[in-house]
Amino acid sequence: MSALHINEIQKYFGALLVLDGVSLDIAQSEVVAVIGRSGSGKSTMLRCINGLEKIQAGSIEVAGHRIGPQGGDLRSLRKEVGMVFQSYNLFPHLTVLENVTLAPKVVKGVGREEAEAIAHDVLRRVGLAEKSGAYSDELSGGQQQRVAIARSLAMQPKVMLFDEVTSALDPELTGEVLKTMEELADAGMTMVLVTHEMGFARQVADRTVFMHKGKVWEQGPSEELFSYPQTPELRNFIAPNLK
Amino acid sequence: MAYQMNFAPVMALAPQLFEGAFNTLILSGQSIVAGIAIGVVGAVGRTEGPRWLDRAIGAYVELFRNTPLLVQLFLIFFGLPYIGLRLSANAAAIIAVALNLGAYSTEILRAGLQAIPRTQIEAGLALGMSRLQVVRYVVIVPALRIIYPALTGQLTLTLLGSSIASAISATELTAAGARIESTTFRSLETFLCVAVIYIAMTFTFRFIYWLIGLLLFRRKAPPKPSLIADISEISRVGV
Amino acid sequence: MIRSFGWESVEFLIRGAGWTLLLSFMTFVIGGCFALIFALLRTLGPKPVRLAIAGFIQLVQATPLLIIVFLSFYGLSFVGLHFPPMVGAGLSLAVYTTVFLGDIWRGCIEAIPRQQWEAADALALTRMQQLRYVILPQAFKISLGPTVGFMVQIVKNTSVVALIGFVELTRAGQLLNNMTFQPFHVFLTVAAIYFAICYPMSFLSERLKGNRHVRPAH
Amino acid sequence: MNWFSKLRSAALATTFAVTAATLVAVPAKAQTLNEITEKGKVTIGVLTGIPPYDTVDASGKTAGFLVDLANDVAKNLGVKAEIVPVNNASRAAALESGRVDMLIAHMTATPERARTFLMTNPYGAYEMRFVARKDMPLKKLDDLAGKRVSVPKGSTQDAAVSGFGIKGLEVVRFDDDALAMQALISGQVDATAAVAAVANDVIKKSNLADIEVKSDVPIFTLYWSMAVRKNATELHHWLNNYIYYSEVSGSLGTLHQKWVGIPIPGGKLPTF
Repeated sequence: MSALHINEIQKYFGALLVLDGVSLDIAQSEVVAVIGRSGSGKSTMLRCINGLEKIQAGSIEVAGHRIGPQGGDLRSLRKEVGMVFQSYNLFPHLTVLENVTLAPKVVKGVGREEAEAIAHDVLRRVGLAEKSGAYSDELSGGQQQRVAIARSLAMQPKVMLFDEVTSALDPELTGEVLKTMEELADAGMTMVLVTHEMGFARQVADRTVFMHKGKVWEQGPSEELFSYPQTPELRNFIAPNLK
Repeated sequence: MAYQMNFAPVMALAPQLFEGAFNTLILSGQSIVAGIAIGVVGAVGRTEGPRWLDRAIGAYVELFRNTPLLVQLFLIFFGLPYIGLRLSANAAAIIAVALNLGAYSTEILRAGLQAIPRTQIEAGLALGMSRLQVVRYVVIVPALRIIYPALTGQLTLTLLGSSIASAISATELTAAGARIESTTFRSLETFLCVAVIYIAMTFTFRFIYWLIGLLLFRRKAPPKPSLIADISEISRVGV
Repeated sequence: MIRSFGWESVEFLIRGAGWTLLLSFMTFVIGGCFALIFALLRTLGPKPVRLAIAGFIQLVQATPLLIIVFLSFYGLSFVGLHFPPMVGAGLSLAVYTTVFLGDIWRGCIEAIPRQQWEAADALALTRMQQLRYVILPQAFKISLGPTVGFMVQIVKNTSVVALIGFVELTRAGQLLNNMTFQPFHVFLTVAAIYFAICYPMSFLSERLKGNRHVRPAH
Repeated sequence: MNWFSKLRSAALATTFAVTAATLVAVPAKAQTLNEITEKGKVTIGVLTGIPPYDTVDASGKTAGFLVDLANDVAKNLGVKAEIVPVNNASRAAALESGRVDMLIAHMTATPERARTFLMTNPYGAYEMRFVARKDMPLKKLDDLAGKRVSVPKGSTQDAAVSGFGIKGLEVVRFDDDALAMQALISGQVDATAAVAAVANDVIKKSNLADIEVKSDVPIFTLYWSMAVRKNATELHHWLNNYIYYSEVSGSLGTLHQKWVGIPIPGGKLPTF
């Protein structure tokens, strides 16, 4: 059974077609990396999956919820689909602990003690157990991004979406975030990650999808895709990255 | 009983209203020129001048921003004669409104000067420009762009605030309205007409500010014509 | 009866200042409630509502306060609503407060980066929950400085209700001057009292601006 | 995180209170004697802030000729008086909008004003005089040529002085009588056209030795009327009757003497 099924979706920004009939099937516990040039539609696709962007045609089924051009039950969908952003988007007026416990308490109605127990657990998993009282402006970028991951994890999602989560980080800080993600992948989380980290995609993702001009241009098991790119566009794209 | 509007008696005296509107423009125009001049001197004095000057200008700014314009007007018009300085009503009104605007514009312009990053100035100096050239080519336009909404908002408030001058002089728009109201007793009609003229003047000015902004900043999207666009400037605006 | 400027006069003015404060407080509370509604509707409401509110704000902001107070105070009477002067004055000033404070608070809400809404959205918070737990607390902190700054404007601007027969500090000063004809003493004292009320607020407003943990979007 | 619900309930409570106040505050405008009697009170707009006609004590309470007169009107109507202070700028609106049932506010009945309101027979009068420095010669109106004269804005003094057609005379208008007088005292104008009783009171109380009321140029005596809304004819009749009776019974004169210190100027009050 697939955890995420994208069926022929189309997305316009005004008159501009940014997703042109994208289809994708992702299995339980599969880790899929999405690569491509900026403007290829990869981030937009990710945002469509949890309804931050509306689609104009096609459908998406994720964790048992369906979205179509008419929308869908986004509320219950998002309870089971976590998302991590490039710019972390921690809530600056809340402490780390409050950031992580907010959604479980408010959305799921979990009691304070239980929510905090969950929070401490996920914070330990991202290696930030000791930072629970800090505010986001007291943390490094890498730490903030790990808190953002913990914040999503606290909702115990079935699928996690990562939108270029290391792009805003200094190179020396990307490692800690990638390590956290790798641990998540090892633990069996279903993950879709839009990334520029080719090495990481190759090493951690089960499958890599190359998007170009709003379409899934080429896809396959990561190792194979990177070693034997079939289309000239993908070859052009990965060539400088391999140096 | 539904109230019967009757604009005819007011319309008969409409020329007085237009004369008043014209005088409002003259009064606020003079105050604006003087007030902005005070603001430029004040802002430069506060940022570039010695510490005592900064303090002195700061005191002036706080005194004028923390008391009502009407009281300032009374003090200047009725109070100053007691220390031998006698002013005509119009002169007192212009001075009071100008000093008030000067206090606010000092702070607005100062905020603009401080908002330009040091690096921009250093980059200009590094290119061999003189300090004056740096100000002329590097600082002014971006600084003005930042404070443009607050500054034009303040100018609008000045135009509207000049209505306070009706308490001592009888030549501007609100005063003309009060006179007509006193003669005809058609109060609602009179003040509705006065309001419409103020609104027309304000909107005309906003349009002019918008055009100037367009020319000055050569952008498709000039600063918002709203009175308060940039929240960091909000508390600097007032009368 | 007061004949010349003395201690009794100061007492008279301080009493007037008391009314100024009470009226300012009332104005702030009534205007603040409507301002919040305006700010929320203008950022989140349906388009016709947003446009209507924006239009109303533009109109009121283009009219001198004196005229606004006059039209709203007597306008209420014209449509058959009669209030005690205190309430009437408070409501008239509240019209002015609503449009300015509404605009300020809208600015504060809009200053919260769009990504904050998105992040909360992605966590499955409802629109109201996003507002309540994520957006408003941040907007509130940003708004503190400008709001206190605007309260200074309210205090100063209550002076226009002298027009509708309400004796607050400025009107008290005028009455006192009518009795004593010592304008320099009278209005200097009036100015000093205003300053004593307003300056601490201005100071606080500046202090509140550099608030921790919240940064407006650029 | 309780503040949100607190805020919501505060907003709700305010809305409720405002609505309630609206509902409570509705019945105010009375047109007929019956309506006034039923309401149990009459709302009267009274001009304040002009000594010696009225005074304000340290607590802000107003008393004076007009206030006493208003209370007497209410007493004769058999109801309670509610006094609403008004000024030159707000008195017409207060009556027109129904905030008050009548005005006792130093208003001269001009034909133009009478198109808007019903004006009663006069209940009092003032002598308008020029007030200036003692060393300024003022024997005839033409002595004012090229001078600056202050008047209360929109008052009958304003209309009169503007209407004299004196060459080069500049009329400077102020919000009220006191500010017009103030302008003379602080030297912004050469003369002011003032109510003689007011000017004399100011000169006496403030010891203004160098200022005097010029008596060689009598301007005129103007009479004050009360005003009611156009369709309140019954009330208008009643007030005329009241004014007639208080004049002949002497109570009006006594009241004037008590506050202003002189009899009502101009002798017998006219009727129209």
